[in-house]
Amino acid sequence: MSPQPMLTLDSVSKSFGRIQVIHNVTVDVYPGEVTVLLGENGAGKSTLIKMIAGVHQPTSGRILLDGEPVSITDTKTSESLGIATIHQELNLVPSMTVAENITLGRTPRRFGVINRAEMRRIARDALAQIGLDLDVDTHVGELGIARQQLVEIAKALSLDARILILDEPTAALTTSEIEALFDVVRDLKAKNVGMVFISHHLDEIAAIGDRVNVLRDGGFVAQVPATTDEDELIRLMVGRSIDKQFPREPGASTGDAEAAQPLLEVKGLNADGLRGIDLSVRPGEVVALAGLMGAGRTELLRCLAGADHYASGEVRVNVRKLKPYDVAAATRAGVGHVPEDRKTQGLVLDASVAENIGYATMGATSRFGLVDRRGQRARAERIAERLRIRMDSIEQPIRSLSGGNQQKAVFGRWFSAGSKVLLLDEPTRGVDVGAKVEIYELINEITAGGGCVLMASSDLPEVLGMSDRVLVMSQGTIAGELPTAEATQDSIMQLAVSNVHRDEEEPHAASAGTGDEGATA
Amino acid sequence: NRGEDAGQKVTLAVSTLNNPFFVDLRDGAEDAAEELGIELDVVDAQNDSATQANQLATSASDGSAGVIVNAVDSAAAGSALGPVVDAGLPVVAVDRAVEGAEVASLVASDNVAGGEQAAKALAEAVGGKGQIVILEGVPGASSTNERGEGFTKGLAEFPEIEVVAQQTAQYDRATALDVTTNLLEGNPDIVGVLAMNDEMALGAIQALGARAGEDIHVVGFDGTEDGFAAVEDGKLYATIAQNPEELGRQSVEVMSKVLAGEEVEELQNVAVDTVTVENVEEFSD
Amino acid sequence: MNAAAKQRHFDLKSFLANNGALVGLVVLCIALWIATPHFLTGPNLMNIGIQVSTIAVMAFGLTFVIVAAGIDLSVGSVAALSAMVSAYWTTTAGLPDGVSILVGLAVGAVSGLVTGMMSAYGKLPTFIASLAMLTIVRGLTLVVSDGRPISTSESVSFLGSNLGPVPMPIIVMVVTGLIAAFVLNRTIIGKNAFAVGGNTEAARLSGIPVKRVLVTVFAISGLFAGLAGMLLAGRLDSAQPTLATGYELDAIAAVVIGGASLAGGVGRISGTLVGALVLAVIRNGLNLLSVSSFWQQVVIGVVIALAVGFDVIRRKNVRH
Amino acid sequence: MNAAAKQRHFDLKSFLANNGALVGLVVLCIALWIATPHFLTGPNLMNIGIQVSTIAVMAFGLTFVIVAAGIDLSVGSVAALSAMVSAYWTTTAGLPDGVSILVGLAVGAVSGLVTGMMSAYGKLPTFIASLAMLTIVRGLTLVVSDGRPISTSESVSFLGSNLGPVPMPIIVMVVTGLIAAFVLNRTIIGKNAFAVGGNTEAARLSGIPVKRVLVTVFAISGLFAGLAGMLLAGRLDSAQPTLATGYELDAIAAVVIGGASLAGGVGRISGTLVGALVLAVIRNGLNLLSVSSFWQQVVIGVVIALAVGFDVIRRKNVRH
Ligand SMILES: Nc1ncnc2c1ncn2[C@@H]1O[C@H](COP(=O)(O)OP(=O)(O)OP(=O)(O)O)[C@@H](O)[C@H]1O
Ligand SMILES: Nc1ncnc2c1ncn2[C@@H]1O[C@H](COP(=O)(O)OP(=O)(O)OP(=O)(O)O)[C@@H](O)[C@H]1O
Ligand SMILES: O[C@@H]1[C@H](O)[C@H](O)CO[C@H]1O
Ligand SMILES: [Mg+2]
Ligand SMILES: [Mg+2]
Repeated sequence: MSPQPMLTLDSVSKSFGRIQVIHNVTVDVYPGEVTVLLGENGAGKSTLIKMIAGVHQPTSGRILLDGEPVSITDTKTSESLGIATIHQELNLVPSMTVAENITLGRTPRRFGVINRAEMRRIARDALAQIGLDLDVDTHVGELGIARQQLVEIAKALSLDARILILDEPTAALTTSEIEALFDVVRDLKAKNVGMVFISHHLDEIAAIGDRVNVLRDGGFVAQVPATTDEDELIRLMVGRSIDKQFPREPGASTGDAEAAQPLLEVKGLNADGLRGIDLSVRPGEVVALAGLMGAGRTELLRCLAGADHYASGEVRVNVRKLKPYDVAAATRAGVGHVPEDRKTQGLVLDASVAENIGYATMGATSRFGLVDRRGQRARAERIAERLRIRMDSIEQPIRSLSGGNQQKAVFGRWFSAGSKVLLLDEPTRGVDVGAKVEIYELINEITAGGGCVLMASSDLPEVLGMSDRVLVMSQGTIAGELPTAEATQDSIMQLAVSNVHRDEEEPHAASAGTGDEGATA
Repeated sequence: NRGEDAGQKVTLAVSTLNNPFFVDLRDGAEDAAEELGIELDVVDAQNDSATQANQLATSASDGSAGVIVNAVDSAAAGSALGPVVDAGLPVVAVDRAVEGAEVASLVASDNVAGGEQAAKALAEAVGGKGQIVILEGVPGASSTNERGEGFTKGLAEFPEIEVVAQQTAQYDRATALDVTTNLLEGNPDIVGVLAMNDEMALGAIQALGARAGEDIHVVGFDGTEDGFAAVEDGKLYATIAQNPEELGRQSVEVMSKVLAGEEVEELQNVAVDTVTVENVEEFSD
Repeated sequence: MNAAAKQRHFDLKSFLANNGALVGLVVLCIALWIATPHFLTGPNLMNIGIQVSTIAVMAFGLTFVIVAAGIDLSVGSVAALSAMVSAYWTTTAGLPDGVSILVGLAVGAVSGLVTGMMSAYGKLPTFIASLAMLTIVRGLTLVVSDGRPISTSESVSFLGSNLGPVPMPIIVMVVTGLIAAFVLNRTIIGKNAFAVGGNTEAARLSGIPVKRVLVTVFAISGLFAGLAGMLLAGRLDSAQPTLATGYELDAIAAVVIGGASLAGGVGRISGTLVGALVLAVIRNGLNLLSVSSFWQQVVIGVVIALAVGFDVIRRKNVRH
Repeated sequence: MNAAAKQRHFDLKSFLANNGALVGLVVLCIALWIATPHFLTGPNLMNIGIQVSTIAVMAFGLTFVIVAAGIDLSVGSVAALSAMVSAYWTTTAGLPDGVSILVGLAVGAVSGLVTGMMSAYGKLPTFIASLAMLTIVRGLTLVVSDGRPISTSESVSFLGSNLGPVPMPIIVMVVTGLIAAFVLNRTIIGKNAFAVGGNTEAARLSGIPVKRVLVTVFAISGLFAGLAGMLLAGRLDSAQPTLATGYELDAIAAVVIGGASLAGGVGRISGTLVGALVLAVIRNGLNLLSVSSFWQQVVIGVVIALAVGFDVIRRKNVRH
């Protein structure tokens, strides 16, 4: 049924030093098809596609392009072979504009002089392809991670490549952006572009995938059609089945939640992009923050965590007022914060896994200024095992862990710190189905112990499966609240876009984010 | 737009004040200025010709009536004085000559002659033979070149003296300590150290420890207070005493005469003396 | 159209945002204008223009290196070697003056090239590569000159003189400043420097030849340093073996005061000029005020901190 | 148990990985041993030990700042001010010698504290804050000393002398090196410095008090610089106004040669010691070989580049 593969990874293996991470794997990419790579965190998906992108060279095996062996020694070669790659981790220059980033490495120019008009045109066209209406002169560093991800996607699309590789492009996106992206993918299929797609969202595989290559521990497990049912995919990937993807157990005190004293209380908070936020979370509760891209969820969590200034309002934890803009004070009060971008805000990439897990407990457990090395290590080992962080050694630099495993470490940091108020910003971004369940169980443990969780998530099944209440944000305000039991994806989306429509009638309310929501809604 | 009261303000451009020699020079100049009712504006080039050029250009337009210059570098000072000369201000050079610009007078001691005296003093100390090392000043500085010239002249008369090493210690005491220590390793049999200033001589003495003044003799240059003290202790065989205070004092006196329209000598020589334990009392205070 | 208007608006804003030390500079100038009648005079402003030229030209080139997240400590020494070789070429070796400036520029560019290659291909941190070049090049200057000053050629002396009423150093500074700004903002060389400095990994993954970019920015830095050295020697009519010793710190300071970050990815030629002016105005002002030279150093330090501090305060106000 | 064994194994490896310049140092020593019989002698090695002490102690403190992604240009000046104030305290002001060393240490720590506060609370880039302190502190040294050397107190002179057969500077260097290594690797101060230097934002979001960490590392740097200054003055029996001028570049070079990155997050005290030794051995060797002072600078530069280059080559071999 399929034509000749346009690209083949033929029995490739890859080692880093003594450690072999890919064992003799073969993958074919066909024109007009989406080849899905599926596997747990650390299975080797990103390593595999980096060999196509020219970042890594296979230790053994061949890469065939149109049946001919090629050697892809660097990224430039990969690009010149018609391959475009969207990497799992963002690779943008924050100090440069959207237009400059989209044309990076192939800036239009005449005699070395940059043609800025052409550069903007290319960028605008690329953004239009995915329906993102963004000022191309904005500095990328000012954008939230979702928009950065979209810029990254636009950059790859604008290459007009024959082969497009997408490594977890949807992890940071909300439903509407994902839909827009999939429209483009379908379009490209029709244009005979061959694609490789990686995602931990199994529903997405069914939506756009054609064939699925399952990997486990760096080895090839099976190739199955994308129509294979989710339970079977999970079984192939994890080697066992998972009974409950969302094991939410209501917290200890949710029984009389209404009566209990709120653990986290926010009153009249106003900040950059946030207006009049009031909310409270009681012990034992998991409250989800839902909303469109740019709705202000990240900003709200950052204010509560002490990471950003707010103009007015107050935040109370356990009745006591938190000092604004002081993370250390918030930490002492028992607040833990998993930021939205692990790479720039969560991790010290050159430090070890143990150290990264231990940052939040290092000060509190030290005695006479001496770091409790043994204790820190034991705590890190315990949490790493619990979350099944796949690594060679706990002393290994966290940079060399797979993306999903890095994310687990950031979460683990606050769990081992025993935080009572967890502020989670997309906590399971890039985490595989199995490990997600572990994270959810830890959330259950925290609420069972009288703690509470405020969780921003763009993953609506996660919102519906793991929270007790849903706060829907829109345009920097809380547009409404729904008990999870009564909420549906539709009812949440309705609230999420509620303010957007009102704003369109009020020209003065053209806040920074308006245009985008208008376009993507 | 000079001050109504011509002769009021004079700029003294010093090469560096990080060195006691020039601090003394400045002190002498300030004393004389006070006596003569001159307002003395001292600027410090921190041993950089270009900084000095900037300062000289500034002095041409800041209301000064005359400029006394202690050049960082004789050659560079000539053109650097351009704006001052163009503004019609009189210039007196002190301690170091200025090449390529008309100056009313040069108040200086002679580095070449001093270097020659130093070499002779060391030769006398070591009995006219043996291995010696030379500690040079900042490479390329005019005083380094001139004293080196003087050393060569002076040593020419003593064919049995062998210069086994010639290294820079940057006019700096700490550097001289390390350099001398290291040189001693390779040249354990030296009998003398000829240093281009007292600071380096004192660093060498520190390195020599008990050998200083016993089997190894050191000669310095400048006649600083620390230098004289070392002479008194018998650690420093001799220092070539310039009289920096006198240099400073006379430069201001000459400038005041120039401003008053009086005739002055083109070259005002300030004595350079070889100071040893014999005559040190006359110099130190 | 709307976007274009917005764009122009943004450029003004970003000019201010990137030239923050301007506020510090203006405050400084006002203070000096009040403090001394000698500050705001034609000749004194001309002096400042001449005095700032060496550091400014040096710092223009250095801006490229710093934007690319490198550092170049060798600029002072390279300035000296370029001036010295160019003087040697004509005065000592008697070769034609006509090309003596080109010789100096070539020496500068090649020195920078070598630093860049040590860092790009030898994988040395730029701090170490350029520190090594600092002493190597200074040593070579002493070797070429035998430790003595050499008179500059007529063309180089012309660089330090006046063209009609206007000092050549100021002309050279303005022209090279415009060229540097153009290259940094409008050409692929500049863009690549920003990309490499902003995120080396992203630049590499986008196919930007990171090594070549490094070598290029160092060559540019060397070229400008060479020119700066000849400007300075031209003013002195003499190339000195100790020329521009220690200028690297001033030049780096000018770039950083001008708003660049040593972490790379940010920097502006106009900012660098402001940074260099801040330093020159401070020195000039303290001379005019006859501050004692010991205290002068204390005051210079305090004023540098304040001038940059103004920028920080201003930026904080803008952010919120 | 297995994990523990693995751990010990890893420590050795990481020692080598972090002390790469060790290879360069060993090569250098072998070359000198072949080139001159005077190099590998007991007394000469002792000399090297004494000569390296100032830069090493200074660089130990500086390692903290560099690990935290800062830079401290003021260390040379702070060394001078500490030595000078301590000498002034006893010699000029006639106050009790007993505490003169403490006075010097306090001056150093306070100077560092001020730099740290300018940078943490004044938001100045550390390059600018410490550059400002460089000139402020040097100016104060000149003010205190009036440009003249002051004899050191007996306690300070003792720091520069011998304790039995062993030179005090070496003892001080070893002891402070051990303390520094302990503080950097085992205490919360050190670990915080690594976190802040590795990723300031991540450290802040983990509740690490970034500002306090910055102030602390600069205070440590100032403290060590003050001690280094007294060591040097003690050897000279005199505190000089020009003491340790320009030492900042040597000290930074020692830290970077020792494997630290100016980008922060990496650094080792043992590496810094090796870096300082590389510089001291080069200078010592060139003196022993009586290389002419002009060429000496060229050779120093080349050898620095090679010594660090060796590390790079070695690391490349390990990686693949
Ligand atoms: N540079 C490296 N050095 C050492 N090990 C590495 C390196 N890069 C990746 N690895 C290891 O290779 C394995 C595969 O990693 P990879 O990033 O390919 O996983 P992945 O399947 O993409 O996982 P995720 O779903 O979490 O993104 C992991 O165990 C990881 O720790
Ligand atoms: N159009 C825009 N241009 C630039 N910055 C914007 C724009 N819209 C929002 N932002 C900023 O980007 C961030 C996006 O908002 P925030 O991240 O809080 O929203 P979110 O609901 O968490 O959405 P996301 O899914 O993007 O994380 C905020 O810091 C906001 O100030
Ligand atoms: O005469 C002075 C002193 O000797 C000083 O030590 C160096 O510079 C010279 O000009
Ligand atoms: Mg991956
Ligand atoms: Mg968000």
